Amino acid sequence: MELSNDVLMDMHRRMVRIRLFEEAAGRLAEAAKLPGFLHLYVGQEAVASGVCAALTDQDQITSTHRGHGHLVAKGGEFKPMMAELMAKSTGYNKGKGGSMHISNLDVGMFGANGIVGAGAPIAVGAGFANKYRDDGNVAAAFFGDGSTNIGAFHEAANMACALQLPVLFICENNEYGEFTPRDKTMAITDIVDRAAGYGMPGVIVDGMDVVAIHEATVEAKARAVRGDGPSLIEAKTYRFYNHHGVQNLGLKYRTDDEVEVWKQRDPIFTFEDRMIDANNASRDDFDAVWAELRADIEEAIQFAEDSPFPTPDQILVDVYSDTPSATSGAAQ
Amino acid sequence: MELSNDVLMDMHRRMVRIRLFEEAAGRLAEAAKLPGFLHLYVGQEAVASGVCAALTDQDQITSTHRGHGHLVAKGGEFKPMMAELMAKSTGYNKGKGGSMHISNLDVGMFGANGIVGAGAPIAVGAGFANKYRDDGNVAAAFFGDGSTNIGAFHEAANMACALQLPVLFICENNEYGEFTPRDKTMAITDIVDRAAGYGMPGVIVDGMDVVAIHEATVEAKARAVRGDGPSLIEAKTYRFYNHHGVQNLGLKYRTDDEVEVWKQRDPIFTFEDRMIDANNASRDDFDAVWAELRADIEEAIQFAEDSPFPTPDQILVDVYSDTPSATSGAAQ
Amino acid sequence: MSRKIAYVQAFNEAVRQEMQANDDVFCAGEDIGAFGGVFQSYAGLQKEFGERRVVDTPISEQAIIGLGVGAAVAGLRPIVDIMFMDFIAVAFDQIINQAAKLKYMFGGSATVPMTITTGGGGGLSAAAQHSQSLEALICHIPGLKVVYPSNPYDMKGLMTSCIRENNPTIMIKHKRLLGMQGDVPEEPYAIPLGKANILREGTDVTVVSWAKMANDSVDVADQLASEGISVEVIDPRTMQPLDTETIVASVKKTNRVIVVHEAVRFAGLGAEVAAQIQEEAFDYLDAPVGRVAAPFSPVPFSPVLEAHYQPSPDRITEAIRSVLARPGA
Amino acid sequence: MSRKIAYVQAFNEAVRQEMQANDDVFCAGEDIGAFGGVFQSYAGLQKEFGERRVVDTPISEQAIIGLGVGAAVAGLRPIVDIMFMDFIAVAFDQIINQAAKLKYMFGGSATVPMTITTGGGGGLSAAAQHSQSLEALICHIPGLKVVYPSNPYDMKGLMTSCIRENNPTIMIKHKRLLGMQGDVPEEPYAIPLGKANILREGTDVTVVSWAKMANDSVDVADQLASEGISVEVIDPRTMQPLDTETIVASVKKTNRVIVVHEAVRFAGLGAEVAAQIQEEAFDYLDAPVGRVAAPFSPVPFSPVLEAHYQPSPDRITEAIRSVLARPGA
Ligand SMILES: Cc1ncc(C[n+]2csc(CCOP(=O)(O)OP(=O)(O)O)c2C)c(N)n1
Ligand SMILES: Cc1ncc(C[n+]2csc(CCOP(=O)(O)OP(=O)(O)O)c2C)c(N)n1
Ligand SMILES: [Mg+2]
Ligand SMILES: [Mg+2]
Repeated sequence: MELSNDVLMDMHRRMVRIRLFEEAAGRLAEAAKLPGFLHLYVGQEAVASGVCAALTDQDQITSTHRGHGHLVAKGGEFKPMMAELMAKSTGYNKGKGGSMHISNLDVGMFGANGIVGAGAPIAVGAGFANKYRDDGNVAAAFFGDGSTNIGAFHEAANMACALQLPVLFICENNEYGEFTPRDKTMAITDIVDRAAGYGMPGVIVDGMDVVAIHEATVEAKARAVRGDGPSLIEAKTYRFYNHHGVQNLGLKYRTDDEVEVWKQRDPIFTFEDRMIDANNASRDDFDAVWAELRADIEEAIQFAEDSPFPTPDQILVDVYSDTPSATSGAAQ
Repeated sequence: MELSNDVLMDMHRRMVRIRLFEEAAGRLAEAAKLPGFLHLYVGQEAVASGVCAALTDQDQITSTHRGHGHLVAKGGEFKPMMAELMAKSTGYNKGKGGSMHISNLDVGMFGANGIVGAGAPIAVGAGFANKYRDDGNVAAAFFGDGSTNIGAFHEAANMACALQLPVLFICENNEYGEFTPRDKTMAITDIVDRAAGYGMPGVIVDGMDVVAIHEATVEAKARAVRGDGPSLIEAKTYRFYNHHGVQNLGLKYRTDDEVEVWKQRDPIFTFEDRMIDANNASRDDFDAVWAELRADIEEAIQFAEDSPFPTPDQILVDVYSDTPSATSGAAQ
Repeated sequence: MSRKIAYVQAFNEAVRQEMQANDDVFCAGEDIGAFGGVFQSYAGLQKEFGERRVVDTPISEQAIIGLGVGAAVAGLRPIVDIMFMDFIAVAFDQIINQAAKLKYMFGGSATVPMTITTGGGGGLSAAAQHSQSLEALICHIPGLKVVYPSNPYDMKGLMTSCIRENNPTIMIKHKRLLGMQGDVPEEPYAIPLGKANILREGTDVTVVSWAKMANDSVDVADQLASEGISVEVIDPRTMQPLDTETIVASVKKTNRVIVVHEAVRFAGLGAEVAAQIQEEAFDYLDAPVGRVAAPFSPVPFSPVLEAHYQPSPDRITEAIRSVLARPGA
Repeated sequence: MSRKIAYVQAFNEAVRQEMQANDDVFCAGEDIGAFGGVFQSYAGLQKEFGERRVVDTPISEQAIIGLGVGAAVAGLRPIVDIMFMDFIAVAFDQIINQAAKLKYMFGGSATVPMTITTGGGGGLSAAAQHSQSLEALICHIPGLKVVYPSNPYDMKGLMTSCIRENNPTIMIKHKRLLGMQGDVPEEPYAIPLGKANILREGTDVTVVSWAKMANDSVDVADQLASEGISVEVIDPRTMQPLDTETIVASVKKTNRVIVVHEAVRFAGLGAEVAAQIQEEAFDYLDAPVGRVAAPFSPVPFSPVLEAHYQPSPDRITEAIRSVLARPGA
């Protein structure tokens, strides 16, 4: 597959946007400016970027607790995202969802999810709608290695295959579920070994290589659009920060060496090097991208900080589609 | 593997006991003498018999909605079983469980189960206890093809493999889940394709051949006892009667031809023929077994019919281990 | 035009008519396609609408609900079936943490117009895992609406409303009412969710009851009428949101009330009804709000036990007499 | 000997001491081994007891509970952990249809001596799926016992009882109390399940409340004491079975009562408490049983919203004043 420079630079931009958003979120969390839990995507940028560059706004994705990266990659804007993390009313979710539920339907992002595995069945539903309307769209479910041990993943994978739905299963295998290494929780090494049990093709890709991920996604999408059903893509990747937050809090569950080895394979820097080596772009080109996006982030932080918190009268709004005025039993 | 005549005749006896029990239950149900639902095991006798002949009373099994066959094979007695089906106080479950929950811990039978897939995680727990006590026992989970689509099965299979527990996964693939054929609900033909996804060996056996099933079980048990973890055995089999009850109620979801072809492969009659052909037993030997067990069944039916129903004062008994005398809020 | 049809046919007709009216409506569930569902609720629909719109699914309740959630957010109007109400437990996360909360968590940007259908209630000797009345659990979850009709007319009108509703609703069919006959108009009609129905007017005591128990309560009321006791029977029909207004108005008139339901008493919906009544009509009550419900045990298999387990007309009568026995204010 | 330790340490100590005393006791759950659990509830236990007895599991809540059920029936005494209470939904079938009912369905022949531990409650801006108080759901299920301690002393004694109990129990740790310090004896001790604790005696009004809200209610009571209002605060500690006797005795003394809990009001446990009080102390009540609870919405993320969502000392105070405002009998 020959990718144009536009596509390559677009994927780079997505990765840098994620990196900058996540680093900023990490800093803000450490400054106690972000309430709640924060699961950073740093290190895994190539996966969301490579996948989402193959999708349109009409294609849907579902995500996980580690969801900002996916939303940024799908086209989410910094301002309403940062505002959401800061629990402001200008956030995508009006401050009601936060990091673990961040979503934006305009770009087809069906939500981060606080329940491991729960996004996959929802992606199956979106994929069902696509097939039902025969509109050529596909739904992609992002999920971690650990989540493939939960029932919802299994049911979703099987149902998508049984109904031959246009669904892409994207496993981000970062070798840990929270603080527990993969080999404690499964007897296999490659998640892709599960694909045959559902009757779909499975492929392992280098999760630090945005191009490899993109190519695999393009192929899987073509297959889905043809009506040949789902595929499983396993991206071998790594998160550079802690399970949640930034620091490991002194509780070591992986060695510094291991982290260091993976950091050497930083998906953004290695991509830039390859592009420069191949004379597809210059250092200056990349510096310009970083500079531009850094300014965007600063602006977004400012926007979020300046935004108001939601007011208490919003608590009962949007529970139901037509918020019940006063079902006497229900209202407080 | 060379099986002794004792083992062969023992397995035959288990099969005939199941057949007679189930046929009797079917007749009683049609005569409206059995309340509730009834899922008959007729046609699948070789599976439970071949497996359970490889197990001891200390080995545990979990079962499904189609559970009498498993309990008979594990050594359940006709009288308390028939009494349970008739909802009598002399039943194994004192009339509180019935067909769908029939159980007997003395022979290691951890219960039929009304929830598809729910038995497998419980078998994992029993297997855990075996390993914990290092007592050399194994736990076997019986389940249908359809149940491998539910999350609980997946979690159980993975956990047993991750913890390397002495658990046998016995899939009875009868090609239907209720009234829906397998190919509507999964894109694979062989359930055994799922084994690799958990990291355990899987083997397909002829589910109408008690010897083949037995041999596979002996091997899987040896592996489990050695500490090498679980195995999946897929028995290709068929149920001769309807999903529940006996008749198809005019709602055809499989052809008469298909049923007929499978009936030609009746696990008991083909076994008897082979035994006679090999001069391991005579027609008379088998006739004697049938006659003896027929008498047992009649006796059991009589016992059940003569038994009293539980009395209403039993409703609140055995909800808790020490039935609360009068927690004012809880008692009715 | 009205004619007599069964409760389950009323359900079926509501689904069929809404499917005819709107291509966005589809059904999915176990055995609902060629077979029409184990209760025949979906009979004939796959024949009429094809496999695209009436989908047989794997035994995967979590994915069945997820299918509904995802398709609903994507713009369809799914009807997804969970065979027995007891099995909602298998899909409970998708129901209470996903379907119910998604709109709110998204700050209102999504709508989840899906209907979950299921069979509830006991009386079939179906034992502990196929007989439960779990409505209290789902009524405790903000974001869901819960409907439990007591007769064919309400069934059709309420099911129609569920399908048209822009929120996740759970339609519970009582298994013992499937064959109940009643007058049902042929043309489509909707009964608004959240409006109770006064099944029988009376002045001495109010009975709040739903599904099969509502019918049993009416029978008891008829019985007691011959003794000169006038019983008002209110069927909330929708359990969430609950039409407290109608209930409280009745209690203010009768000053005495009992709640009757099949679920166990402890933390059952009767508790909420009782709590609200005493909050809103404290000064009108001449006796404590009575509750008739199941004892605190799983549903026993033996029909002999189950007959005593379920609230019987005798126990309803007794409870009515007991609240009447108290001297008035 | 007593010393001050934290609520989470009291939990940990109970587990450790029971594990020391009985080899049948083991623990299993996500990240509880090497890491000690996300709340550090299981800190140090794997180091002391090894991987055989403190087991890291896959992210498989159904199998985690099933592991407990099967091992318990096979004779062990499992402690199985569900990280956040919201996740009980994922394993709900194993909890309510298997663990809870198995003994009964088996006609009493099995015992299921297992403890499910989990973290409940809000106040951490953890949003809709990590903040819920779902005790009403599990208290509605016969066969389960449910415990929700409000302080370190109760935590140790109740957790010890849970482990020794021959029925499936659910021990809820309130996430906002984990660091709460209190006097806790070093030696093992058991507090019987089903016995309420009178946290503060009073004569004018009774407050029934548990977990974090029990502490907040005591604070409010202290506050009101300065105004000459005497508030009795009762912490049931065990939610199932509920010690109605102690509650009713108090209400018969004070004639006024409110229930305070973090869960949403509708079909929350406060409804059951209110229903029982009006049943058993009808003639003693000078005011309707008041309820202070969360509004009917999912838990909002924004701390600004959550602060108003959770019952505040102000709202508790207001509710007390409101039941006191009614003229006495
Ligand atoms: C049902 C459920 N169980 C447990 C958790 C707690 N939890 C949150 S993230 C996580 C680990 C997920 O691992 P993985 O799927 O590999 O994703 P990663 O964090 O590595 O991106 C766990 C156990 C949860 N949120 N939901
Ligand atoms: C969770 C759940 N979903 C659905 C059912 C209804 N049901 C009972 S048996 C059955 C089919 C099971 O198929 P399979 O596992 O192949 O077993 P078989 O009946 O063929 O022996 C279904 C769907 C159930 N009991 N539990
Ligand atoms: Mg991971
Ligand atoms: Mg089958």
